[in-house]
Amino acid sequence: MSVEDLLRRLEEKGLEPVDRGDVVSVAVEPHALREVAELLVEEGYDHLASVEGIDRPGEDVIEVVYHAESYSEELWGKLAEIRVRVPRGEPRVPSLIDVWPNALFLERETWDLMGVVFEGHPELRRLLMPPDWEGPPPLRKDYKVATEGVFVVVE
Amino acid sequence: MSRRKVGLREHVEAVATGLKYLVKPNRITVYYPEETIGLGERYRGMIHYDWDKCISCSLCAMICPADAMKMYKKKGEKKARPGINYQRCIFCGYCVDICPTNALSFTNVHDVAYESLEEMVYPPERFVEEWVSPAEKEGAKRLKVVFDEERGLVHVPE
Amino acid sequence: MSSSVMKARLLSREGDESVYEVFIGPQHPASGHMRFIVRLQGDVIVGVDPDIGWVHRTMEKLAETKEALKAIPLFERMTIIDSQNVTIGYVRALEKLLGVEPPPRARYLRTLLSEMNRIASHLYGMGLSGIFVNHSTMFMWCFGDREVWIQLAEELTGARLTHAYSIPGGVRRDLPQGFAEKARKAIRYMRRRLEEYRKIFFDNPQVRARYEGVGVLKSHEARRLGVVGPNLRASGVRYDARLLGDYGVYDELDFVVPTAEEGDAMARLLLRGEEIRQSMRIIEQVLERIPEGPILAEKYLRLIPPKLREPALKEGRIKFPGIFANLKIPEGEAVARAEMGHGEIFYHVVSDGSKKPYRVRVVTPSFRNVVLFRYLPPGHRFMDFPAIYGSLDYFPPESDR
Amino acid sequence: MVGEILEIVFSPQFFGPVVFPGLVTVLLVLLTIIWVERKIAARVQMRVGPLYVLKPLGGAIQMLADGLRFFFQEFIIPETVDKLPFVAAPVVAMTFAILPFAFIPVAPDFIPYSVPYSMPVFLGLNTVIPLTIIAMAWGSNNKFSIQGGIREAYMTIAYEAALFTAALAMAITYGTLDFAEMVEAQGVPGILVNPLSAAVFFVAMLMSAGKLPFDIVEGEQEIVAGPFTEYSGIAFGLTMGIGYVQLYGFTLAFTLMYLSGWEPLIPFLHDIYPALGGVMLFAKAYLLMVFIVFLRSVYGRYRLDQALRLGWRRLFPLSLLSVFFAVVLRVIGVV
Repeated sequence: MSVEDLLRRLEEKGLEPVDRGDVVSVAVEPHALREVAELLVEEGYDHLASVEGIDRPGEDVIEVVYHAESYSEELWGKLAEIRVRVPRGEPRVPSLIDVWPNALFLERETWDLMGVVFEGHPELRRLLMPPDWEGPPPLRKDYKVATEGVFVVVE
Repeated sequence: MSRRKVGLREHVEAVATGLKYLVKPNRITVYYPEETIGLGERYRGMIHYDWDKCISCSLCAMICPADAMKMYKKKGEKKARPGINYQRCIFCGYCVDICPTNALSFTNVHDVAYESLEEMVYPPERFVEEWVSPAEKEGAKRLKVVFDEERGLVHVPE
Repeated sequence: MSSSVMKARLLSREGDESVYEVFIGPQHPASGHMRFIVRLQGDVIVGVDPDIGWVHRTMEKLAETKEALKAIPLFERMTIIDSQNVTIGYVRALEKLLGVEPPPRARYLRTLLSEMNRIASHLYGMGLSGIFVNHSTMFMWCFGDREVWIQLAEELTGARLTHAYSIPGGVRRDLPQGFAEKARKAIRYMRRRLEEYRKIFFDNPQVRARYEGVGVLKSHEARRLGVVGPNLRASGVRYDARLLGDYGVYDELDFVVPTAEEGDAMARLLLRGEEIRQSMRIIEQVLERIPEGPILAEKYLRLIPPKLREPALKEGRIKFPGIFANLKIPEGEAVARAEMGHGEIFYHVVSDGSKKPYRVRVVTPSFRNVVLFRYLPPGHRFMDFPAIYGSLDYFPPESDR
Repeated sequence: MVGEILEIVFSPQFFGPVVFPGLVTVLLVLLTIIWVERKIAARVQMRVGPLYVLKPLGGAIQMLADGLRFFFQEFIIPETVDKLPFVAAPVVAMTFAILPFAFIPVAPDFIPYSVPYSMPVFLGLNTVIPLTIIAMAWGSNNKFSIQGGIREAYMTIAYEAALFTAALAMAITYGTLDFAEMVEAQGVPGILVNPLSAAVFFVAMLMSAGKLPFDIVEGEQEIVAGPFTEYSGIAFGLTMGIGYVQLYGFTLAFTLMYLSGWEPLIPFLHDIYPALGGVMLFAKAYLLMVFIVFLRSVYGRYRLDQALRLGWRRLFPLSLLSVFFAVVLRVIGVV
């Protein structure tokens, strides 16, 4: 269980991990996601700190980013990041709830707010949004928030 | 961390502690509105605007995180002046801290009540008004907060 | 335990007609701003479905619509009782993107306010754990004594709760005159009070009966569920984001991160009391060792017009340089973790080089602890539910964001 | 005519249940003890408590204001409730809470209804109240109420046996089932003769009146207000009062059985009017009540199963032991 082991094993899988100081980042294809996640668990990353979606309408993708964290002292300062790019029209990734049990609410939230479908997740129900919410997921870039200017003209 | 076993002794101890405070209470109540706490000079209360110092740079309106501060521009006039909407203001004090001429400043008045929402919007003309604490206007006694080893906070007349 | 067993315990179960469904909240004396659908068989809980989101504000989206600096007072509103710790992670992430480091004095001041906030936050949590078993004295005492720390924080920052104290590159206010003496008095007072808390609450046999052996979370379960904060450390896992050395001056100070082995509700309560003691130790050391110097990074300090800078430095009140209204965040990504009273908060800030962040991801400690509402109560009696809730120090607006 | 009315009013049969220690005193006790409870809690808890209703006396008539509010507030009867039990149960409960006062002697020759079994009658009438509370819970047709009703049923099982057995021990000690004779038989206060019985009776009494640390039936943090969740207005006022009325009755009984009742009798007051001889009894009972409501600021709430366990594993065996002790005392002829 060390960062070197992790980098070596990821490279053995033909991936290109990048060490950014406090994060080891690795980009994977959706079909390889689960395999890499299991590898991370074996290397001591016992839980997820975050699941998020980054909407990139310019490239027509949604980037799903997982941050795994470890409570083992040797891995404290280093998060493991998995990045998956999925098409914006049909964002589907396999659910990692079997690998990291605490993905339960993190994935559900990402589905709720970003519209990413986690296949195999047992309860993709509304979590933070109202149960009857319709319209684009609020964290997508095409959901606009009204903003105001600085100046008001008065008579 | 180790944990002690508890029994009858602890029952007695708990009741005794309760009785101790029943005999010698440690109250922190301030009888507002008869008394009011005089707040320190650093307190971020209602904001005061100095008409003459303002150079209309609009930095205050630009940095306001809550869209409370707006620059009011009279039709035909060139210079815009800030006005504030206390429905929105969160008293973060960014506008005061960024003001390059100290035209905006904090007061230590915070206990203001309004009868209507419209009253809470201050265009520049009203923004210059001086702030007076309504409780103090009614004759509330000002108290000072003093830290005390025995009692935590003690409120003494200023 | 394999993750499949763990998953089975996590999933919500509807149950058959023998199940008695009780809605705790959103209008209930002990629910907070949320709802629990509690399923009972007789007096025994078979499942709890936490229904959160009643105070959701989509803060991540709002942060994208504002200039980066404006999100600091926004994020404060997730955990208004702990506003320094909740924003310090975001400020650190911005500092990493901007390439600016706070001067030593600012780091000490941040640590000081962080620990004052942590004490206030723990008192809040301990008070709630009192009222959840109807121990109203603990509730009132904690909230009354919390006032001491709020008063201290007000004298430092100018606001009782929403301090907005840390800004990229430093802090906004220097120590006021006579602060150290006041803080030392507050610490001595709190030490005495903790002993009184022990007598009337922690060692009260009634409280022990309600909290001991209830909601036991084992160490390996806590690891796999990604539980954070005192709830994690009470299960025997020594982890604290302060130990990462990413913010503050914790690596220069002498303090202990307490852990407990039992993992039950009582351990979580006792741990909070112990953490208050440690935080007070930290405050004492900070007040002793705080170095002289500027409280804002040189990079921004020299942008303040000189005729404002001198009086501001003398008064200990930083004026913002004009650039703060239009701060461009260099393109890139940064993560930051910080330890709040409730546990670790995680920020991931993505910037595309404009004034507003492209994406801010924030995972709050309460949100990470939500799984425990699924995981811990099944098998317990209905009356244990408030006890478990009370021991977790869960804060709904933080979870809902 | 006036003389006849006065004679009726001041006859023990009327004055006892209606004025002292009955209805009127009950109302006064209700009005004051809740205020005392709130003031004590406030003192311990760094607060002030009720204040602005009659400020010179520290808000002493706060409960009068609250009571008036209850009285004039609309009593909402939801459509889903079973109307007869819902409306009738609080009234029946209050009646059965007041009724036992007819059997409480307040002075040597001031006994409203002199029966040789006043102690069991008193305790027996009190056992009707749980039934009415269960009726309230059932009639309310509310999930929290039904949970509360079930808790009430369980709690009854937890304390009743211990309460009766502890009282039996005293009956054996004094060789009588009558309160008045018990007081007369007490040379040394009963609490010193049989402290075990007194302790059991005290705890069981807390459970019966639903005072902390045993306010399990109301269980605010789990079941809102238990059986009383659906009540509003004056009916809620009644349900809130039941526990205090019961407590008052039990403290009177406790004083009679263990604290030598009205002794020492003040002859001067007793000569003016016999009922005034009960002043000592009332004072002792009131002090005991003050101590019990003070416990609110020391304790939280025990769990239902813990209360049951306490009732059956601790209190009941202890009460049997106290009976045994009483028998021994009688055999060796100490009392």
